[in-house]
Amino acid sequence: MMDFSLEELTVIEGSRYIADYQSVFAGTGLPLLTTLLAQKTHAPHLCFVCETGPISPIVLPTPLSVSDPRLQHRAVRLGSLKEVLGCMLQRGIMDVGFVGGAEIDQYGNINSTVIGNYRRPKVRFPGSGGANDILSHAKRILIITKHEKQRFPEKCHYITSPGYISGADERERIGLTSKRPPITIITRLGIMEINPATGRFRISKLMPGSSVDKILAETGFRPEVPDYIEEVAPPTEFELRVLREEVDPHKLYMKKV
Amino acid sequence: MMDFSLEELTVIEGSRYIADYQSVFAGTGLPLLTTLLAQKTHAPHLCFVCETGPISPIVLPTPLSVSDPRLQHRAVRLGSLKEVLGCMLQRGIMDVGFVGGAEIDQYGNINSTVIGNYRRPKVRFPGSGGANDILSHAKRILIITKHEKQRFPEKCHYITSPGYISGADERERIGLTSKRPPITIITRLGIMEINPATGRFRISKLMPGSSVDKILAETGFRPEVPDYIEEVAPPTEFELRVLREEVDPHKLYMKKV
Amino acid sequence: MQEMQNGSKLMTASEAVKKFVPDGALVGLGGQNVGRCAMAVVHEIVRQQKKNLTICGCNLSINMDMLVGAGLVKRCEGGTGNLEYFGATFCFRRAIQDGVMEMEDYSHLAVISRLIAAEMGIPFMPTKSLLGSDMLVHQAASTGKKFELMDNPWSVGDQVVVVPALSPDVAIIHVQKADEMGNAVIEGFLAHDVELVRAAKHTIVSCEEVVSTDEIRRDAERTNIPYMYVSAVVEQPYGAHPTGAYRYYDYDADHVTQYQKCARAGGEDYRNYLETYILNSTDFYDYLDKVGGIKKMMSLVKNMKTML
Amino acid sequence: MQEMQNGSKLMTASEAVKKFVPDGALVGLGGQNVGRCAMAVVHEIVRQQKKNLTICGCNLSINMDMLVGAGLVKRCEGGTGNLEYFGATFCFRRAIQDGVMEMEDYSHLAVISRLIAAEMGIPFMPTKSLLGSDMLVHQAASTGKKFELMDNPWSVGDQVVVVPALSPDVAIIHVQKADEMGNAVIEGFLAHDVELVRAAKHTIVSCEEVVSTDEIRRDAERTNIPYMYVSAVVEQPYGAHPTGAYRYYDYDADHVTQYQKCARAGGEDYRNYLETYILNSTDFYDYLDKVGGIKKMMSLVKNMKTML
Repeated sequence: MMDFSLEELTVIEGSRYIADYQSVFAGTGLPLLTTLLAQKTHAPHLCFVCETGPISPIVLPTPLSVSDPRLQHRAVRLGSLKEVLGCMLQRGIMDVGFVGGAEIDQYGNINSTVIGNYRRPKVRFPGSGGANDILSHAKRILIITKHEKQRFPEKCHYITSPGYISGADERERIGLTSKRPPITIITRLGIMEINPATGRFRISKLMPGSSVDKILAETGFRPEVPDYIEEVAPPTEFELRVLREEVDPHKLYMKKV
Repeated sequence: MMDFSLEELTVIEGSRYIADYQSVFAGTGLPLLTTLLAQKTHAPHLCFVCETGPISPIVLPTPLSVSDPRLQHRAVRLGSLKEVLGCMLQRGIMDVGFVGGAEIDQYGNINSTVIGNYRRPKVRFPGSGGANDILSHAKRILIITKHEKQRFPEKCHYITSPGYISGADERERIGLTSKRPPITIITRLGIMEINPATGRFRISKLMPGSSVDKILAETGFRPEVPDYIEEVAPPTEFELRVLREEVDPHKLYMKKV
Repeated sequence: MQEMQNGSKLMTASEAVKKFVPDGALVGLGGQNVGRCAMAVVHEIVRQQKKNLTICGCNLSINMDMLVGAGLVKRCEGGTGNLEYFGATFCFRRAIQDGVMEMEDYSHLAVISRLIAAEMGIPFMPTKSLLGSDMLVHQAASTGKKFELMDNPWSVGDQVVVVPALSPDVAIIHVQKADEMGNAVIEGFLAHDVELVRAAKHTIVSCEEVVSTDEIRRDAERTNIPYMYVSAVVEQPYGAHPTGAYRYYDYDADHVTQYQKCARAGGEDYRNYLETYILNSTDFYDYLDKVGGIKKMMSLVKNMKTML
Repeated sequence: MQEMQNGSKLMTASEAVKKFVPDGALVGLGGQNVGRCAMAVVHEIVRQQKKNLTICGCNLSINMDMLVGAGLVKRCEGGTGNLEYFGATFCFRRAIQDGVMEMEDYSHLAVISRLIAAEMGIPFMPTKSLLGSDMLVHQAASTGKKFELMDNPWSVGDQVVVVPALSPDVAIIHVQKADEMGNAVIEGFLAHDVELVRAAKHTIVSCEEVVSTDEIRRDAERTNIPYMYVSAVVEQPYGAHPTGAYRYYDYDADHVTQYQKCARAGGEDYRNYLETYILNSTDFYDYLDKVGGIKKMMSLVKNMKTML
């Protein structure tokens, strides 16, 4: 068995949720690493787009920003926010979108705006950016994040980006473009996915060394727990080598999970 | 006194309604010649735009179409219909727009669509094109046309493009961008302009050899007739020379008025 | 939306029309007047006799007129049928006057607004055009809700028109350069082509030349249409003839005039035109030979070069 | 809208700010994160202490944070304040938490939609974003009607949000090339800059280099912004520093990190930053010398060249 860190496995597992030929909207950091890993392993034809405008760039290591020249390198089109957020995402042709957030609740709603009163918040976060647009319109949502109790409350203090809001049918009822997108959270403890029947998260996989109890202890809401939960497959040698040598050669992100 | 044709004088007189630094929307034919004449005489900095997308081209003689490469030559921007019709015209920054039409009524409404039943017309014309957009949004309208009785009915069979509709305040009432644009018709018989107090045409100038009676005889509606009507100033030698040698050197249009 | 196939989308015009232009399709046409109309693909639609088409666009030109003249169009939806200096679109005019084809009229900006709604994935788009015009009074028999008047919530008494998204089943455009993935570069005016393509469910791009994806990637700001909107790439030099392609060749005023003569006359004359130039041509190269071959094309290229 | 002055619009950043950025202005900022922010003009606003500004845009970055840190901003309206890898926009965060500045939140697409409404001359624009989010529940104290829910007239039960046009008093962007008329060429990503400029009442364009209008006319497809939208052209090499300009120079990660350290600390540290680098600099060249001069700039240029 190879040596690998759980940080590495979150990115490797994340990449497995991306299929070849899909369009993928990702910012920098782990989402970008995950996307690039998928592209360099099993999804060579995926179309990576970045909100500032680059479409299908040949990314150079390692971008620190969506405005980074490393993300613009050899794109087939250097376009605009309107083209990416409007003419792809809202248009309904974005297969996968990555988001993160300070709070993610049991329905997959995300808070990246404030804790406390909106007009005089206790803590101010960056705001939506494109996250609300991704949650509203992408066909599938991926979230790679730390597993901390306060990050997973029963209910977000503020909904920046709508998951299933308060139930399985809510997205459809209020008119969102993507009706029932799979939403998947990947952490060092395990994988949680929205149960389409309830609109709530359920545990779907355990990371090595984790357990349902560990997840429940570190999760503020109570995820659904199915009878059978499989374990996340360990990295292949190929996945690990590509991640370490090609995707994040300078270790700018992998230490940070 | 120089020799000149009335066709030539309509274009020369038309050019006098364009001031330097104005943005001018024109198709091909006499409107283009008029615009280019203004540019090459007293309005060197006017910004000519063409609906297909060219902005401020250095026009080569003689374009036969708004898609003509001669209209695209050395433009500062080769853009799109959206940019010209949306981001300039509807945006409210187009100073002058040229239109024509099969019928022009007493309120400056224009028909370029049908005579007869809309669904089974007696005569089908080309349709609006950008004309409805020009009449709706340009700050000033110029029309150079033949002077024929059936072209100037009391009421158009179909309003493709709104003039003052049925009175001075109608444009404002229905919410058009440009509230009270001057509308000027230039023909071989004379000039008629909208009276802003009534929204109806009144005769403002006579062409050489014309008279109020001649205009009334050739006009289907009854234009207002003020007490004093000046005569259109004859061409200067400079205007004539530029028109003949630079603007329409191959006489592709001047014979057609 | 079409797959994000990264592989080659290169095919012949015949294959592209077979695959992406079914009978009854809502077809969006790019180009304008005598510039950059996708004539090679239009010829193929005539040869394959695709029926009951609805044609949409801003300016509908010789490309539309030919499909109408061939009896393939039940309805047009757009801003104008018009060839300017070269006259009316005569088949279009006749078909409407004879009651064999419908036209639904919008202004050019209203059509653009409808395409923007579709490309942005929203159901409608506001405009301040059309107000006070009879385009809000009359409509074709088969049109459903053509528009809606709405109050501006930010200004009491201010009214706007909203027009519905227009999403063609297939957009057909001609460009100067494309790669085999479908990335496309337009030179000269854009007209409504970019919005049309992003609004459509599929797009056939014909091009003067196929370039490498490397070349596209070296100058990515110039890519007007990225590949995910494109279903088929057809390489056809002079593929816009008798209309022109900026920087490549001028339009062929002689042939446009010849077409217009036949279209104006209609009947036998027009059928002869269709048979001689389209139905009895094996492909667009065959047509190009008939309209003057290399000598003629070189003269159009030369005309263009003197203008650059 | 500004005059269609065809003559030279070249001026210094100081003149441009004096002329087009009054106290209380609604200022739209172009660029994003560490790319193509108009820092030279922002410095000048700080030096001239323009007050009570409202800043709008999609991603509001170090350009916004500096104006907030200098105490010049009463309100922001946009999608996010964020420097990604380099952390939060700390002055922005502190000002909101301390209640000395308002933020009105939209998603990036909602901001773009508002700019499209303004550039198109329509009062509002529909979007399917924001639905189900608290951006439709909470708003800043000084905001009027933030949005309206509307039924889609073409589909019973389908709801859309409409957001109002956003027309800044002045847009401030940095580009690679412009001519003295104001025609501007952007290289690399466009972010929201083109819509922002067309939506604004005036625009200040700073550029890496002024090129001749002849050069613009030779490659007119590359002009992103034609001159009629531009009021002032400021030539300032490295004018985006410490953010980057594609094909010209990389961003300066060291200086961004240094700025962030001061911004995070706030108080004395931040005042020192403003004094050292902006208030006590005579102009942007003076600042460039202080942050490393030619040697530093050449290293950023070299970094960029290895990536082309």
